[in-house]
Amino acid sequence: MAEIIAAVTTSHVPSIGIAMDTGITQDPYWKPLFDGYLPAKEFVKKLKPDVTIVVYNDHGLEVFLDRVPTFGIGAAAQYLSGDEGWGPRPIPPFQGDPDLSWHLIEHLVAQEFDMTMFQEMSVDHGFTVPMSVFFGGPAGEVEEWPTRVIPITVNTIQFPLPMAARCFKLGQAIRKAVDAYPKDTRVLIVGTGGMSHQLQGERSGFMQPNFDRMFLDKMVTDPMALTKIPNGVFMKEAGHEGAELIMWLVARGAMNLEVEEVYQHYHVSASLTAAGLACYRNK
Amino acid sequence: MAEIIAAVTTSHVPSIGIAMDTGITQDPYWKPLFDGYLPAKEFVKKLKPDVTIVVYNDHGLEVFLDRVPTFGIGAAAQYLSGDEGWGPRPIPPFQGDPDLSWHLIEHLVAQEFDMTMFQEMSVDHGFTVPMSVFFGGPAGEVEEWPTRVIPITVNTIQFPLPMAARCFKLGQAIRKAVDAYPKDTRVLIVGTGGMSHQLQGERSGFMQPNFDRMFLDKMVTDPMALTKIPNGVFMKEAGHEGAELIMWLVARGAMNLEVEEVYQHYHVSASLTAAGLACYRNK
Amino acid sequence: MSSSNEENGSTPSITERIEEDKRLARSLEGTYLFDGLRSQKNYPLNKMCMSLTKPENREAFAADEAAYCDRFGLSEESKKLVLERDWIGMIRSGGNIYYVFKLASINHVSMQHVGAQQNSMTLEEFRAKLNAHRDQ
Amino acid sequence: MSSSNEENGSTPSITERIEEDKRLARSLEGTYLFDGLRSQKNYPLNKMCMSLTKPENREAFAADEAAYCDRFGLSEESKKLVLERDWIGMIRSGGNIYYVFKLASINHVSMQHVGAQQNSMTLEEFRAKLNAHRDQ
Ligand SMILES: [Fe+3]
Ligand SMILES: [Fe+3]
Repeated sequence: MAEIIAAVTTSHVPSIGIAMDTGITQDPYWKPLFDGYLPAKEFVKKLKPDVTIVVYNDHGLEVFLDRVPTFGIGAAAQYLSGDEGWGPRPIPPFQGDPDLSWHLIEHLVAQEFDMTMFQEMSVDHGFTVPMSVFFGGPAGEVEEWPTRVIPITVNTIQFPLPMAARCFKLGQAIRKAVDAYPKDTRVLIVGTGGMSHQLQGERSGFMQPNFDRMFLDKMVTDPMALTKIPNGVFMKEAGHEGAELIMWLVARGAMNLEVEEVYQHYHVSASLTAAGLACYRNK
Repeated sequence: MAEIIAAVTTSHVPSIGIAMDTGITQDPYWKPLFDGYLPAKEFVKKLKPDVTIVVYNDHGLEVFLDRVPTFGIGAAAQYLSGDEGWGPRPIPPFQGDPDLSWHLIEHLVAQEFDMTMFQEMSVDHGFTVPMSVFFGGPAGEVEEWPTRVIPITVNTIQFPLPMAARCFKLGQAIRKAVDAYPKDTRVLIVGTGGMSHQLQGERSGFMQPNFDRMFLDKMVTDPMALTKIPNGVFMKEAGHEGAELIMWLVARGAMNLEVEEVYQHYHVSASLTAAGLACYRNK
Repeated sequence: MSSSNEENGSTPSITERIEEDKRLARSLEGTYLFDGLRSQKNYPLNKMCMSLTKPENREAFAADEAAYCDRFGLSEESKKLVLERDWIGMIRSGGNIYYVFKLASINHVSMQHVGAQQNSMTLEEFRAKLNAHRDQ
Repeated sequence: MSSSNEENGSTPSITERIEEDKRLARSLEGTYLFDGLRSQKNYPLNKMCMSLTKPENREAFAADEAAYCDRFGLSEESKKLVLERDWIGMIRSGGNIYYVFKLASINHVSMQHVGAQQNSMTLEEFRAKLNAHRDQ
């Protein structure tokens, strides 16, 4: 039987990908961030997941405002790094797992999640940067991905966003679906986005480490409290784009109510974003 | 305050639209069907809805298999009849109601429906044929639509389809959202698709009037029983494409549990499809 | 480790419900459940058919049907089904009736004709079968 | 007639919750809640920016920026904002940062630069503001 073996969460920023792809991760600006990633890489390496479910938001690569899905899920055999305006990242293709994807789709729809099913899909920095962070070599470089992947998208591009509580429940539903998968498959779930940041408007550059640290604490001690935060409050406390933190709650929902935080790293800032990372396993 | 004033439901078939557009509705093959539509037209004419919510399935006009939303909702200012392969139907454009659309989107997402939001959208026979049936002149022809419209799509193109119970709940959520809309807006809801028919495979041409009549009865007397029908059973009893009946349950969910059937018409067959139609108002 | 956040009892029931539903749908003779498996089966055929909703694509298709099919990566077998307008063959190969029907539409071939051919009947026989339901 | 199928009590609470959330989000200074209203506000600008994810479109844009904007139906005012790379002007006019940032990317203008201009700061001042958070 399949099993969710751990959850890992991280911020994502295009420039983290660019730093890895251009080999400047040991520059003074980037070194503290990338050094902080190393224990997480070790943790993930030992886990050896067969499949990694990456819960992220598309930033306008696949999704335009003509058609915005609240929740999407990939069922493709392969996912390529897409062109966000500066060309695709020079990384290997990601291999999908259509069989598990369709199993998840059937089980999520049966649990009353109104998914949009993607059979063709390229992935942006919200997906590729976390993959490099957790599965890349010391500087993020990678020759071949050691895991199959399934992308799950959450709308954070246009309000209304799904509520934090709905995201947590999506995680619970993913957990049930994985538990019901008959193959012996070890699944890692990644929640990516946040932490506090605002890119748009005169408030751009807004960050609030106190809120981020509270969020990191409650991820372990009281995740249900986080599910009660309205999206407007996320925007106030974590910035207009900081509402991406709802993706962490999908990953959290897929775990037991009691988890152990294996590792945590927090760094201000990467570009305009407070960069947080954490690794969890079930208690 | 806004209000859902009635629900009407009908089958849709491309050739019904073609019959109207080519002026052959009084030919012997079509006359019984179109004569049966007249009392429904009268009913709708007296209702004078400001807005008509049309719950239908896209048949591969806007939706390809690369990206299939379980539930979609339009927020456009205008919707045009699309080209399904034989050119767009020669009918006027439909005017949208973006303000009510966004209100519905906000309220449906808040009620944990994971909608896909469409700001550009053309509509196919699943939408245009029912509009002609209910709002057209005696033969379906129309000079100007007397109502604004909001399309809501339900996936019936690729399994898994949303369950009948989920569709009914979507109707309930639409009802709550309309009830909460502050403007004085009279809303008609249309559920379209079915009745029994199968287009694909050696079983094409399958129809089962007994099942359709049971369905028509229970729409009034016991809609909750209909929400318990699994989609595989719909396919067995009503044909692979007969599962479109789940759209009737969205419209039904938007009404009181007790309704009065104002009118019903059932005709076998229009092309390959058993053609049913009904008009309901709240008791 | 394997116990879920919520009551665990519902997991098997959802699985059973899904499996029972698929088993039933797949057991229907002359029916090709269009689920994820089938949706992957002949994706290029469906994509080619979908493209025919644009007039310029219909023109390109009419100008050289085989070459147009090649552009979408159809297998030789699928291309033959298209060129021969073998409707039941296309459905069996993974075609979705809604996309495949666009191919019929561009030649103004009716759904009744497509239905008759899938049933290996003449149009008259198929229409008689449809009308027979009036007695039910 | 107006009573709902389910308990009616939750209707006002959902409405209140939504309205309170929007009121809060709209009250944030220097923040432009990207909701349905704003999504309709400058749709052509966002659509033009979205198109820049394709290299051939970036070339066409570079060849004649104004003509390219016209193809997407941008207003004269929006076109001016694009030609002048007026980031805060684009956001105010209804631009979504994720699409607008693609316009920055094609010239390798960093998000920090875009942020500085939105704050009417030099890049150095803006970086100092970002780094100040390290003390928190
Ligand atoms: Fe992001
Ligand atoms: Fe239909």
